[in-house]
Amino acid sequence: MESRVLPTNLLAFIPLFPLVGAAINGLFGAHLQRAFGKKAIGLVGVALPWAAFVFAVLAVAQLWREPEGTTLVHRVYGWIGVGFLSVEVAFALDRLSAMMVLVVTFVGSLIHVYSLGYMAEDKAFWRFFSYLNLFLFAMLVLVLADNVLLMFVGWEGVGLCSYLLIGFWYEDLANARAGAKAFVVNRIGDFGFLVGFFILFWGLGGAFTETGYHIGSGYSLAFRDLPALVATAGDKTLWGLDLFTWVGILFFVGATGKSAQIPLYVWLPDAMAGPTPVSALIHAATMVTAGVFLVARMNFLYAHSPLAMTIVAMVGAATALFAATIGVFQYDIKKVLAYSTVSQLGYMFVGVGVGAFWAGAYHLLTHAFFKAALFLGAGSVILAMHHEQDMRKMGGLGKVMPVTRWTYWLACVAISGFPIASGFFSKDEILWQAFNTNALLVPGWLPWLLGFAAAGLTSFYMWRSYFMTFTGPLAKIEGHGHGRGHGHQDAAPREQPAVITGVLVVLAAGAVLASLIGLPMLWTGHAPWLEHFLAPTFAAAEGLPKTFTGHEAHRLEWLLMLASTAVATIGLGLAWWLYRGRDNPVPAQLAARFPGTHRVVFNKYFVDEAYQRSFVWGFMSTSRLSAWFDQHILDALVNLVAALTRLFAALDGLIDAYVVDGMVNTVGNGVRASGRGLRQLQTGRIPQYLAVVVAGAVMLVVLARFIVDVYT
Amino acid sequence: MPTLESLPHVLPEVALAVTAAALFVLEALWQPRGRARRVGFPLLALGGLLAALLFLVASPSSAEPRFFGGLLTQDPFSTFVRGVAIVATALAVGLALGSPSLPSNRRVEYHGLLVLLALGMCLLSSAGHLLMIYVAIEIVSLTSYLLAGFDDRGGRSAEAGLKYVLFGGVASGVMLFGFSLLFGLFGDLSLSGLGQALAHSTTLSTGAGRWATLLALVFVLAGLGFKIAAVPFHMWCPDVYEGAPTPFTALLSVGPKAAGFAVLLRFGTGLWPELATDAAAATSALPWLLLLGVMSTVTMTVGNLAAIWQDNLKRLLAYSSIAHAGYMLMGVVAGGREGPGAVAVYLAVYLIMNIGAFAVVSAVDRSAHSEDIGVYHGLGRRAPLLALAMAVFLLSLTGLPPTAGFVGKLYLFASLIHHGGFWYVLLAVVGVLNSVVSLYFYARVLRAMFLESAAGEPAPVSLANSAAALAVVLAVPTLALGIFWQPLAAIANFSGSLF
Amino acid sequence: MIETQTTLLTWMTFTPLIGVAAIGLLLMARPLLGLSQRAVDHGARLLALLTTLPSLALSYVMWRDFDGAAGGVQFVHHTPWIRAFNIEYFMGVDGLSVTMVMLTALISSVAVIASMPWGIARDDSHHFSRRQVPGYMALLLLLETGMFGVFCALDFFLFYVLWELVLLPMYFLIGIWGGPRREYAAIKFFLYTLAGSVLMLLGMIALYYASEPTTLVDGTAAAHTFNMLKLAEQANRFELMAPILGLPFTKVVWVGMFIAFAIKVPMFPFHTWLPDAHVEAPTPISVLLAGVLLKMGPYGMLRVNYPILPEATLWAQWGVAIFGAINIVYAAFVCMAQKDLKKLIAYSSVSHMGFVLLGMAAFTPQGISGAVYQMWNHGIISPALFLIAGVIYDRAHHREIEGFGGLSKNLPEYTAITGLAFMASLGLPGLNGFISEALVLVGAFPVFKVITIVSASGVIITAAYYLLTMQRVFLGKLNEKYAALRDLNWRERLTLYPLVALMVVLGFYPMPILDLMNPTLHSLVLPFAQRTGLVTGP
Amino acid sequence: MAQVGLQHFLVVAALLFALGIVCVVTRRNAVAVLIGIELLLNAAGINVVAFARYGGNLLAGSAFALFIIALAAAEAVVGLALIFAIHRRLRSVDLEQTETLKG
Repeated sequence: MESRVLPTNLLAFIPLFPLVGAAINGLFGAHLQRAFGKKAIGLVGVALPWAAFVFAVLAVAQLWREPEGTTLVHRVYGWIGVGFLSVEVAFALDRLSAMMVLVVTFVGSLIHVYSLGYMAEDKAFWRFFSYLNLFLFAMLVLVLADNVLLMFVGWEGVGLCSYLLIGFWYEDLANARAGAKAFVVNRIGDFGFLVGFFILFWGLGGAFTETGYHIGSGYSLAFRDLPALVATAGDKTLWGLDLFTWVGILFFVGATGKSAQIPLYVWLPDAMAGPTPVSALIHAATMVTAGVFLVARMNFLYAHSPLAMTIVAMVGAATALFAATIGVFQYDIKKVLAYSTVSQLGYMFVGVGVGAFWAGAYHLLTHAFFKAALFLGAGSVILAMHHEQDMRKMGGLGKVMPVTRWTYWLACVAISGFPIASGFFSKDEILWQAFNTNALLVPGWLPWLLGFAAAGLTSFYMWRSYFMTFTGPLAKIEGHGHGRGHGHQDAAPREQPAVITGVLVVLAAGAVLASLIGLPMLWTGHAPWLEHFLAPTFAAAEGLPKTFTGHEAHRLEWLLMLASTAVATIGLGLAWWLYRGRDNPVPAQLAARFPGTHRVVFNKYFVDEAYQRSFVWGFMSTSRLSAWFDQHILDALVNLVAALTRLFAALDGLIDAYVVDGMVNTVGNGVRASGRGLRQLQTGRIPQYLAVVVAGAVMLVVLARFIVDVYT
Repeated sequence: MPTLESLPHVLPEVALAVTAAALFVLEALWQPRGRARRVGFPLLALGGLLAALLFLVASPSSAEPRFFGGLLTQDPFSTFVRGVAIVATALAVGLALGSPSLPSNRRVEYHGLLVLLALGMCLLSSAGHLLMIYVAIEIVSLTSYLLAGFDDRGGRSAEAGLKYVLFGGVASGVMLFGFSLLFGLFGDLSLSGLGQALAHSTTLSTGAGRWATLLALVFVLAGLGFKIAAVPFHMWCPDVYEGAPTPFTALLSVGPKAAGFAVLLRFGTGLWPELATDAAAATSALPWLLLLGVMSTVTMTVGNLAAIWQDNLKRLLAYSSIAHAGYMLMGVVAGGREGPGAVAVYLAVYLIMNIGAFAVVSAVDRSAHSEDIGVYHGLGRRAPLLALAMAVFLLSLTGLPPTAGFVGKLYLFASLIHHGGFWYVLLAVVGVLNSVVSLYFYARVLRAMFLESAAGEPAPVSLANSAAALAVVLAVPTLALGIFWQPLAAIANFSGSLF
Repeated sequence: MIETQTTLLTWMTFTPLIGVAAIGLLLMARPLLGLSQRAVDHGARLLALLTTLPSLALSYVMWRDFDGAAGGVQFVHHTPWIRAFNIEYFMGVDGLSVTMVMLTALISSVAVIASMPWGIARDDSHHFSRRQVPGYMALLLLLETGMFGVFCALDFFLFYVLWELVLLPMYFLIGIWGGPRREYAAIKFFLYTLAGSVLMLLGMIALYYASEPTTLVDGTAAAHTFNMLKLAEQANRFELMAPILGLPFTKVVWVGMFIAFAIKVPMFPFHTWLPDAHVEAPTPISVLLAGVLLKMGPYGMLRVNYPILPEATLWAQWGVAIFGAINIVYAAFVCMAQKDLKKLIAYSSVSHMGFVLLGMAAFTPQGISGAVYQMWNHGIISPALFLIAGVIYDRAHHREIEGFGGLSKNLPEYTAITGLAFMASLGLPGLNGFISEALVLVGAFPVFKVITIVSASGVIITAAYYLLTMQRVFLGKLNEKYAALRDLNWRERLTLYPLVALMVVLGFYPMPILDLMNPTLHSLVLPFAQRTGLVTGP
Repeated sequence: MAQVGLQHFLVVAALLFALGIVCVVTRRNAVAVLIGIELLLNAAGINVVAFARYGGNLLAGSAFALFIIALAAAEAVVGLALIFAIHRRLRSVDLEQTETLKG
């Protein structure tokens, strides 16, 4: 498949629109809001993302018309040019980014609309839309970036926006802390990304040989040039591992930060401190999938490195199961969804990790819809409950909030993997591909088994949240709220306005309809449409070995599909039995029966606490130790030199009654005391002076004698 | 050159002698009162000094540098140092105008002694004979003793004089003993004769001879070290500086020191003539140079460290002048043409900045009647011009560019580094580190003047006196010579040679 | 060799000195004209502005006319000065110094504006901007001349004189107008830097006597030279010199010079003067100290150590890199534990200057350009940070990080600016700090793998301490004690906005600066790169 | 009895010198110290004369010795004058008391 590059002038506008929105609302928002009200803010904040969506559609349409393998490239200007490193601000649209850009702009714009309703009561309306637009800008830069460095701009940019939005209600210090935690944990991942980038740059830059360091010709950091360049540098090794493996693993470290995988997932549950649209957009639909996108982007690296693939797949699978187990025990509806997101991201990594890049991307897409729907549905519930998030205090809301209920129901169907909705197709494809892969260092059934178990748990905890929220007796609203200006006077929960429910409907529809582009070959007889669409981008995946082929493979795939449906049904059934109507005493009994297990899992395996006691403690101790060292050793050394100087002065017998201020911080008193004893030389008494003269002369004679002996 | 033909070459000395005699005679015969007394005698002294300076500048050049049968040796270096001595004396005369530290009824004596001192310094700087060295040192010393004890307002001055005379007496006694040993060992009293004898002598090959020579050299060094206030012969210095009348202290810190350096250099080049041309070749002078090197190191270190603790400005400057003697010793050690050249430049610079600093001390003393650092608090606000001048002097003494002091240090370090040997570079390193230490106490004064405010109601500092005027005037060349120092380079060029 | 001469740099450098003279005249004229204290103060402020802004304008002209692609030394003003030591007055800029000169002009202007008392409460007569204004302004201008001169001087002696000239005003500016422990901080700064510069003096003299005969600009013969360009041409000769103190000549001289410059950088373990100096210095002085004075250190290394003593530079390569990494990581850790906002920023300067050392040591084009660009960026960011610290200090009269809280509620503009500056400092992509740090790391990695990775971990620590600070000062419940604080005033805007704008613009479009310096810097490190086997061929 | 030779003079001079040193270092009385100084000067004088007599350069040595005697007298005069001045003030010539200037 030949690749070709088509220049265009369209792409830069896609990120530009939200940037303009962010700038307008950020710089003048406060004034605008005062002068024209929130409508003006909302208009700017919502219209520009939609404009970005329109341009995205136009650009994708243009790409559509071109033969496959085409990349649209928009070169804006030369960004950094130093030596043979030359980086442009340039945007590129290939089929992977086409999918991403549509998802991001569409879901993003929808959530902007939703936010009009959700944030309507907030005083800092302008700030919220400014941040949200800025996020969209950064995300689009990430998705559209033509090269690794520009992608990193988007990569960190979304991290920044995430920080800002998590801590949006900064007056509660816990929110601010959650934001900072997210940023710092992300930075740990970014450190991996950066080191990966160094190795990539070094690897591409040339090689040390006997004759020197040879710079590769045709040097470029653009994604479309990388596969060919990397192939030539493939034999390079560093500390025993080859280039692909290093870069692959290190970029995945970056991905674990951004996409909340073990061990860096800890920030995501805390990130739920942000407003719910933020959780939906950033911490479910778009930003957190950036890691998956990165791995998919760099598929040509992973396809060459079984070790890197294995790590990605196994970490993904482990995270999927691990987070699912935590999700089972959460009572905060957003926390349930947060762990669910972590878990679903794990699936995506399994997908890209086993070489089924398109499946990972597909799950990314379906997840964007159903998880956004779930979060926004939860947001709707939270609004109705006046910012109550504890599911134990909810119940029976299905009667009063039909739209929310049924969209949530649809999304639950999708996520738990029933064959009518999109989640089934994407997840099942991943599980099947995992089972069938032979490209890892571990047998394919291992990640499959973990993912399979997680699927059952997913079904259980999602339906648990559904039943706890929407069935049973109608909840009473306790009169507290968080005092954020949501001064509803009526006490009963009720359905939210159309600006919110409309978005829910669209997303739920998307969650179902997205299945159309991923119907498996088993059902339709030809490869899924999306697989075909993305194939040019994932050319590297084609040659990866499979365990089963042909008829045997088909039979197994059917079998696994049935198994998946069965396990989802079991999960649903359990949740139905335990939580429907909210009157079954068994959950409480179980918790009482196994207090230890319950405690450990309910407290998320104490991972946060363990991190706090190990890494954070070590970090802060190092910091304190360094500061102490600086102040008490290094600075004191300087003072010691000064003190020694003074000591010599004292030996000369000339110490003053008081210590000259300044340099003496540490040894002053000691020197002073010893100095008094020694200050007897310049006493003012002449005989003594004369004695010094004589003694000095004698010393000089001895010295001279010594010198003469040595030198003559 | 025999006696009569020599006379035209010592006209400056003659002028000084005549002036001194005139002052004493007039005092004895005429005893004027009032204005003539206050102004006339200083003017007469200044006139004599000026005449001497003119004679010096106009002195005929001579192919033969030795006069009076070798008693005096005149070379560019000695000419320069004589100039420094005369100018320093003139400045001291100026500084003394209206100074409260001098009893008004004995002003004439003061000026007469000053001119006599100048004469001694001139003779000392060109002495080429042990006898002449001794006589000149005694002239300088005796007048200095008297001048140090001149202030009869309190006990301090007399105490200073007594200490000075006893210490000086011992020093010159020891030196004289050294001279006698040299005379015995090498059978000559003139430096050139000693040099020749030393070059051919077998004395140094015997153990006893070596001991005796060393003893003699160290004894001589004691006397000369006393004059330049080098450790360990410096003990008198802080006490005498503090006790003596400030105008005289200013002169004492420069003039005798300059003459002492002249004779020290001449002594070295006299005994080891190759020191004057190629210091590296003077292997036989190695013990002498190493002694001086050690002395230099110890002197600047002790001077600087001790100065850290001083609260009396005069005492602080005394230790500072000890340290500066150490710096200048570096130039003596470097030898060759560059060493004396560097010493000459440093002397010129030191003359300006040190007398300038003492002028400020004197000016403040006239208002505040104290030299304690406490009275300098807030001087930057009370007398900005004076404080600014003091700042310039202090920074120059530290050796910071763009002041003349930096140029002086530059010459000294350059002379050592150009030489390049291990010990030379080590000495230079010690020298620069000492400059850093010296900053500490000079900055104390800066801090007092600018960073701290005066406690209570301090006496206003008057600028309308000769000391303040002199300080401000001297600050100008201190700064100007730091920015454009071609004139100093000319000095170095001129006075680099000793015969 | 160089035909055309221009006095542009001379005018730029010494225009502030005219201001000093004018302020002096004003003071002398005060009794004659019967001016009030207020009038004199205002006059001094006006004169400072009037002599600083022309320098800024001249630096703009210089930037406009500087031919970055051509490289080499431009805007030369070259004439004999003191023939005794073959000293010349030799001013000129190349790609290395042109950025530093621009930085000096910019930051000096910012500092002068920041020294105005606009917006300071009238009753706050102890504020540094109201105390002894003429003296303050005169010293500030003197400092400015020194800084310009250091970056323009191409004669070593001239360089040295101007280098030392910077010390004095700084001493007084910290010592007189500083905080409670100002005297301690001032003398510490003075002693530290003087100790360094005397080593430079010895090294300079040694180089002078080691140089071979050449000619002055007017054609007269000179046995030795202080001309830095000529010294660089004679670099090979220094290898042949007799040892100093029993050690190889070039290495001894190199180490002496390096320590002198490292103290200014400041490099671990010579950095302890910096926190004290910064904490005590008034805001504009901190701005100058961090923005310009620290740059003199690495500038000196690149101007002296690199071209004149290349063999020793190669020898010390790893040492420099290791110290760079220590600076980055160690200082970042120290930052975490700081309670005083200004001290934190001071230590963050130490950390960020570590990148300069690391980038320099790599000898790669990316490394060196990154290093100098980092100097420039740090020169933009850290002044902004110190101004920010000054804003809060002017209002609350303390800087304890723990003492605030929730300030963003009533100081939104200030919060936004602070956030942006913090982000730029922690290397957020899209802002200028990122570009230089990334260039340094990218350039250093092929040479020092482990060291670079260790250094890169600094980004995590940096993020942690800035966010922690952000959180403690600005987020959370508003501390009611500070409910009455007002947001930025116009003076603060005037100083902060240009810097913040530059952070953004130069993050997205760094080429105007990079283009200026690339050719010069790359030809500077190319010989090293060839020697280390990093590059073969062009 | 051996003839008196150079060594004898030198031994006497050295003894005188040593006595002078001991005197100036140990005595607290200013006049005594002054006397010690005279001993030092005279030790040198004896040396010079002896060397002149035995070394052959009689004229130079003798002249030097005369100068030494003259200047020793001058120094003693100045010293005594200053001692008088101190005595007027302190009523004592004890050097242990002359310690206003110190440190």
